[in-house]
Amino acid sequence: ATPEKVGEFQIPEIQKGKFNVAMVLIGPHDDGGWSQAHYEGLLYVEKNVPNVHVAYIENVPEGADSEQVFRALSRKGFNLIFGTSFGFMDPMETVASEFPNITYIHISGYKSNEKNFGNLFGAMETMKYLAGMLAGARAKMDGNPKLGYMATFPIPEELRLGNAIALGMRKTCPECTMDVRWINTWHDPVKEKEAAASLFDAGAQVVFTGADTPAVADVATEKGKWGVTYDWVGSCKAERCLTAPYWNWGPVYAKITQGVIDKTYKPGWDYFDADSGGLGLFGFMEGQTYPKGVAELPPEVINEVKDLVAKSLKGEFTRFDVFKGPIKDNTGKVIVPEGESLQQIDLDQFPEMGLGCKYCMKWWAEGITAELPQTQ
Amino acid sequence: MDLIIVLQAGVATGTILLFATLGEIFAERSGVMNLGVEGMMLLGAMSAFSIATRTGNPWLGLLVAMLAAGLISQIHAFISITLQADQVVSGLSLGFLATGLSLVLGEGLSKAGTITLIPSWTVPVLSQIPILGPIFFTDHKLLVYAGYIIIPLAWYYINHTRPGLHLRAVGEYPAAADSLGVNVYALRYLYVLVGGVFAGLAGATISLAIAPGWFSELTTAGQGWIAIGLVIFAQWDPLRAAFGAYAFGALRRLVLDIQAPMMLFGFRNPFYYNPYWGFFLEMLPYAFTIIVLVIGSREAIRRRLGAPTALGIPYIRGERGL
Amino acid sequence: MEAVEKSQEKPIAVQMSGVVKHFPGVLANDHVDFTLFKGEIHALLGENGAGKSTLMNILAGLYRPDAGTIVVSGKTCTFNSPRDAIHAGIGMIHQHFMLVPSMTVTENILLGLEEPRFRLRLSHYDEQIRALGERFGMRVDPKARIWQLSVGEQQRVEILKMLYRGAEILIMDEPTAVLAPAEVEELFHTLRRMREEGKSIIFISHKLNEVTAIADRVTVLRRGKVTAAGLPLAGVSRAELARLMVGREVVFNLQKKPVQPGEVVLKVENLHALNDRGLPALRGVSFEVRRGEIVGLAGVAGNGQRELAEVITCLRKAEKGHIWVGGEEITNCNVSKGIRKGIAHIPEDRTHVGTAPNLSVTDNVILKKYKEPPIANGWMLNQVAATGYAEDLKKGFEILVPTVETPVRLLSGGNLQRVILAREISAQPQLLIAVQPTRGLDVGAIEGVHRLLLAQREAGAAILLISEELEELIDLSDRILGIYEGQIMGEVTDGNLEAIGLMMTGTRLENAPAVPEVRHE
Amino acid sequence: MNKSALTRSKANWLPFTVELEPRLTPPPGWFSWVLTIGMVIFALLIGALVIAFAGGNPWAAYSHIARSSFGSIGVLSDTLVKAIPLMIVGLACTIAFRMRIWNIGAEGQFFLGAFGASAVVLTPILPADSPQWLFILTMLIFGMAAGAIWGFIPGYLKAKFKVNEVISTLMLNYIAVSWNNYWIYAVWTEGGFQMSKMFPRNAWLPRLTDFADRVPAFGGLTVHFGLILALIAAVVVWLILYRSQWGYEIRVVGDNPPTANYAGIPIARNTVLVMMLSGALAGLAGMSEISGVVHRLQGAISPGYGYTGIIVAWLAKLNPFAVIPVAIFFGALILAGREIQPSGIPKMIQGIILVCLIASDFLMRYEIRIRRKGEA
Ligand SMILES: Nc1ncnc2c1ncn2[C@@H]1O[C@H](COP(=O)(O)OP(=O)(O)OP(=O)(O)O)[C@@H](O)[C@H]1O
Ligand SMILES: Nc1ncnc2c1ncn2[C@@H]1O[C@H](COP(=O)(O)OP(=O)(O)OP(=O)(O)O)[C@@H](O)[C@H]1O
Ligand SMILES: [Mg+2]
Ligand SMILES: [Mg+2]
Repeated sequence: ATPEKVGEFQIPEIQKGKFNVAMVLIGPHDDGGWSQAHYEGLLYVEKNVPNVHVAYIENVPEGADSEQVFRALSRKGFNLIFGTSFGFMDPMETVASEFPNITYIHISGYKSNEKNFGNLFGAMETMKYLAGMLAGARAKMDGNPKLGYMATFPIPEELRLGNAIALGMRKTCPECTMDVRWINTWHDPVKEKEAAASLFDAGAQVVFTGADTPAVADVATEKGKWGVTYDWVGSCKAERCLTAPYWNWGPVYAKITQGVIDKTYKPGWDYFDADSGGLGLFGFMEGQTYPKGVAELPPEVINEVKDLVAKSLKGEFTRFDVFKGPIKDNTGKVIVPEGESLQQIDLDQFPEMGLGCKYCMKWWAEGITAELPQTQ
Repeated sequence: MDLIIVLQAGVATGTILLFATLGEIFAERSGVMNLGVEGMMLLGAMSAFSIATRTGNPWLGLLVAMLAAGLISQIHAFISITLQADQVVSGLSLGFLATGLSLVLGEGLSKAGTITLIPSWTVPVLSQIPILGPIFFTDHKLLVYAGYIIIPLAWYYINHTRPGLHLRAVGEYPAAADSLGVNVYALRYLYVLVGGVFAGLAGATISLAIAPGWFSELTTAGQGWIAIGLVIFAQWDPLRAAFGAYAFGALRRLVLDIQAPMMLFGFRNPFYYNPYWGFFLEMLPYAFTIIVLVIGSREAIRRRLGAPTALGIPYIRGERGL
Repeated sequence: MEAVEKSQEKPIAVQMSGVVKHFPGVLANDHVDFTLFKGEIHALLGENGAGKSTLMNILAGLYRPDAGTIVVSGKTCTFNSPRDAIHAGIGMIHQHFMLVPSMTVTENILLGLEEPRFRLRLSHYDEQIRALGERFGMRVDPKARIWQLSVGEQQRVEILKMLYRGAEILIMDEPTAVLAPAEVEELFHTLRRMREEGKSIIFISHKLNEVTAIADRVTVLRRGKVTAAGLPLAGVSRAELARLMVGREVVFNLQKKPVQPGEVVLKVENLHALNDRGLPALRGVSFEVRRGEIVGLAGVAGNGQRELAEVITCLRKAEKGHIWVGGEEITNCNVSKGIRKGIAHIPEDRTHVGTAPNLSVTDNVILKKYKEPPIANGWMLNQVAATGYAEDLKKGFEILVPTVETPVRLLSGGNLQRVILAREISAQPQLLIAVQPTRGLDVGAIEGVHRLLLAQREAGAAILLISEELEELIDLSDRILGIYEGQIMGEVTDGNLEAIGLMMTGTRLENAPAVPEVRHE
Repeated sequence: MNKSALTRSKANWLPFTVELEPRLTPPPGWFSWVLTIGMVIFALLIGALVIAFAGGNPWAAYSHIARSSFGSIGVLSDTLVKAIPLMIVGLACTIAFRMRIWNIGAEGQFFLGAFGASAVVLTPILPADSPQWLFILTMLIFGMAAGAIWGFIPGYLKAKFKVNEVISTLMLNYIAVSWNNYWIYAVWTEGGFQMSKMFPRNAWLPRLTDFADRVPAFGGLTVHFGLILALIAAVVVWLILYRSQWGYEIRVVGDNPPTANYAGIPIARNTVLVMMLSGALAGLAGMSEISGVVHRLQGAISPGYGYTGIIVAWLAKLNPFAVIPVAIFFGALILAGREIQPSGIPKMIQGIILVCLIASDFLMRYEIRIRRKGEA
């Protein structure tokens, strides 16, 4: 592998006469995961939407710094600004109120103002569920029915994705269990490696990451186990990378950008499913071949996953199918009774957030050997 | 949670700290404190990874890392030894410079993908020793073993060789060394260089062995600063430095592993029920370093073990005494 | 070598000619010629700042001369570093010992050598060093660490260091300044022994009696110039030497008005204190100083003078005993209370203690006044008043400095001393402790300082003058006490040199206050 | 430096020798500033070389930095927002450095200040509907007190046990971060995220933009009342250092401790007090940042203000008023630098400026003499 040419820096500026799109990234644009996936989505927009100019700012910490960055981009006159981390939400909301003519799209939050500040996220839980099925099968086949989940922060999103993995795992390997480590960061490759090692050393056969980089697969390769990377289609390069549920932001972004240009886009709260083309499971999408770890699995598992992928792309298998009753938590309590399914608000709320979820995302699914995170 | 695994991982990650700390011990023993360790490590990590991706040869990367960090350390040497500027400020600014330089030159490197790493090895016979075998001799990177060899060598060098004698003298009482023809300036330059080379090695250890890759500032994540604290913790002694480095490394891992078991020594594990208690664990090494400082400050101990007397003081020939 | 010894024409060991050395603002050596014969003890005499140390630092390779040549044993040498000088057989024992306190004797001696090549087998060398010491009659424990040794022992280590290197030429910079008389005797013994072995020794001192006691020949420097080159000491009078050193007759005749001593200002009773190394430095000192008198304290450096001054000014803790100033007990008070009680202190080491080098003259003169109005103004500092005060002192004490905002590190030694004197004296103290007030000053400056001290005496201050310069003590003091190993040896009121000498060497005069055996605490 | 040591390297073939001599008279007052500015320019030139080497256009980069930090009222306001914490931390370092206490711990004291101020809102110490002035005053007191405590520890250890403050303050920085993290993650977390809930408006320092309804031109100008606090702090520090007896003591102790001792100035007490004041100021910076900019407690509140403040203080030559422009300069570098991708450039330029300035200090103490050979 040869690295990209050293240097070559850019400064975000608008180009007169074009539709200017800017993106604010929490990590480096080439982190091999979350930020890179967004960055490539941005490049997709530039290529596929006519007369668009794009720019980005990387390594922007959440909080006050980001507010200033959003404001600076707004002052420069960008027409559409994406912010790709949860913590950018409040700053974006603030800046959006100051620049009513600019559209702001926040990724992975829940706020919107219905005017120029919209929110966007996708049902990654579907892909995590499918990856969980593969991982369960793999662990079972390797004779070590243990998974590990390297989670970032104890927020509904991470619980939701963890639970989706566990549900998938139980589907193919009912005796499997899953261990959890909190690393309290989205992006810290060294810490990610240590946490992955900690999970492997504690006995896990397949480890999922909730964080931004493919560190987990590197560690898996060293340890001769399996890692499931995340976020970016290119993240599953390591020899022992089992698969990667990933984002494919390009089409979604292009659609929104076109919508903003045509003034047809109504900023609100968008949550896309796989049928939007925004989600992927590495090895199962068009033009991809199964990674080694998947190819060795029993054909019936592969076929089952393949089927579900196809269904999900058609919109027949969605997040509500993943979280369909009966679901038990790891204390044996029934969370969702037979015949019911979690609602959207249950998927991304804790009870203490006070937004009126019924079942809420504060439980660990059966098979997860960890305490519930303590919040408040 | 398996304590042996924690310790084994501690030895691996501790090797990073070990190299950085040893380097700083050499520099400080000669009387020059270099607060730029973090930056030099980063430069080392970056150049090692960069060379390894370009050439496919991690050993070459290691070499270049040591050279690069050594080279940049000489800026600090020049400013603090020849220009007699304050070592604290000079070291800090070297840190800024080296960090910035690594970020600029390392741009685009993180995409480089997987590279050939420094290989691991299990020592044939020694790994069979109960407890010690798995901790110290099983499946470690070659650099970890290099650490084992360097520790006693460094100790022996400082305490039982002629160059070591000169090193100590230059840091304790440069005027005395100078009056006997020991070239104080040259030796200080040399040991600042040694410090830089070791810091580069530490950085390369991260990017080529322990946590391979280039992740900007997160690559070192403050370990250079910890190394500076460790020097004091170690009271400028390589053996204690080794102990400290491995212990710090183990603690880093412990904070993660201790989340796992439900019971700990027969008690409900508070770190399992509330992983955030780990933050207090994280404080421990730093608090402990301060405690060591307090204990070490007792005059009696200071006389024999403590900081090199001339640490931080520029030597100007012809000025009286110290 | 024996043959050479016996012949009348002694071979030349070192020949320095036309040596010039500039320091910024000073010409420390001005075309100095210096010849050292083999097998002689050659004294280098001169006032403070005459350039003795500089010349020897050049010979030892520490400084490079601006001009001049050095010929050692017939070979012209250029020394780039002390290493070269050591190779040429020249070893220097510095006034401030060049020993690493935390290392052992052996380690210190081996420092800087090419040998051993790498591995250091200390036990092997310990033996060699012990043997070498015995050969020259110097006992030291090679395994001891320097900080554990007494000053005398440390000096032996310094000498051994040079002997171990096979130094044929030994430079000793004021070796006796820190020694007790008994140790001086021991040192002289060693030096003679070395002379017998054919070594050449340069002995720096400004103490005439020592020079006459040990040296064969003498070279005198004054303000960087040679005033007497290689004068054989036999037949030279001390008065003559003194004239060569100072440049004129030393018949100082100060106009000392008779002043009636008034009430007791300082009373010290059975004072005990430790030195920095925790050893007893004062052992039952008792004396009094009255209004309007100068009491001199004579003694060889290191006999407790410094500690005494520090205890009285509250800088050092008294272990035992009492101090009264103006009738009030101030034993172990804090410094600022002492200052408020009107104790002024001219410290021994004016650059290290007594001034803040990077602060301005103004800031330095208000050091003890900044809390008093008008310079103090509530919690504030009245800068205008402070500057005015500094200007006044600058005029009154003739401090030569461009502005009072100049940092004092840029002042010459004499002017710096004037700053300190101005500060201390202008406080109109009831008690003035003056420690070596003229050290390092030139003759004119010395006279100025003396006048100021006498003026204080007339103004009614009680003055304790601690000095190693006997002439100064005799000229200024109304009474002279002798101190030896932390005890007062007696009192001389008539300037009797012989009696003072006796006290300084440890003989107790009849009028000495008895050391109370039973402590009444 | 002794001449012989420096001139040893002089080349023999040159027709002249270059010698360095210690200055016997202080250089004129303007010299230091001319030197500083000259060195900054020199450093920028070196930076330009590196930028060019890394594939960028130095001129574009610099003009961009200038434009995006001073180019309009809006960015000027942003620059000031960045400069405020630097000013206050710079002042904190100034006062400590004046006494030759190397307080490297401003970063930790900053965090503790933020913690103390947040505690007022989050514990809560004041009810959420308390008046703004009361909130701000209480947060000010708590923030400064918390910073002062964090300064007291190393101060006391230094005074009592002669513990090297460089190391102790450095270690306390890490402890402070962990301490804050504990509260953010475990106690004050909002929905599992590493940030507390947003402070009520009453606990915000007033910003220009808050008055936008009355003066529309203020819209989006986030420069806040902390600027006034910083200016007051500068005046106070100046008064202390140059006009008070205590400041005089600080300067004497800083210059020569034995002399201070000789003059009866209590060194130990002053060490503790100065560290506490320094800590309180750094705490004030934390409070001002929390209450003026971030409006919540979270992990990413400082991009190394504590360390940059050291540099600011040093470059301002420990002159409290000079701290203000230097902080603005660095604020501009941080602000505009943020927009340059890759993000390492501004850091590197800072480093080069620093190294040049510190090296140039030498010329304040020594003068260069060029002599023709043969001249005495
Ligand atoms: N580096 C220096 N810069 C300026 N002046 C110096 C320096 N070194 C020594 N001096 C001055 O040179 C003079 C002689 O110095 P030296 O150290 O030899 O004697 P001393 O210790 O002050 O006096 P004594 O030998 O009587 O105890 C003193 O006035 C001292 O202040
Ligand atoms: N390193 C130095 N830098 C500047 N000036 C110096 C230095 N060393 C000595 N001097 C000056 O040179 C002159 C000669 O000093 P030197 O130390 O040689 O005198 P000395 O005869 O040894 O005096 P003393 O009896 O005090 O030891 C003095 O005026 C002194 O201030
Ligand atoms: Mg002298
Ligand atoms: Mg001398």
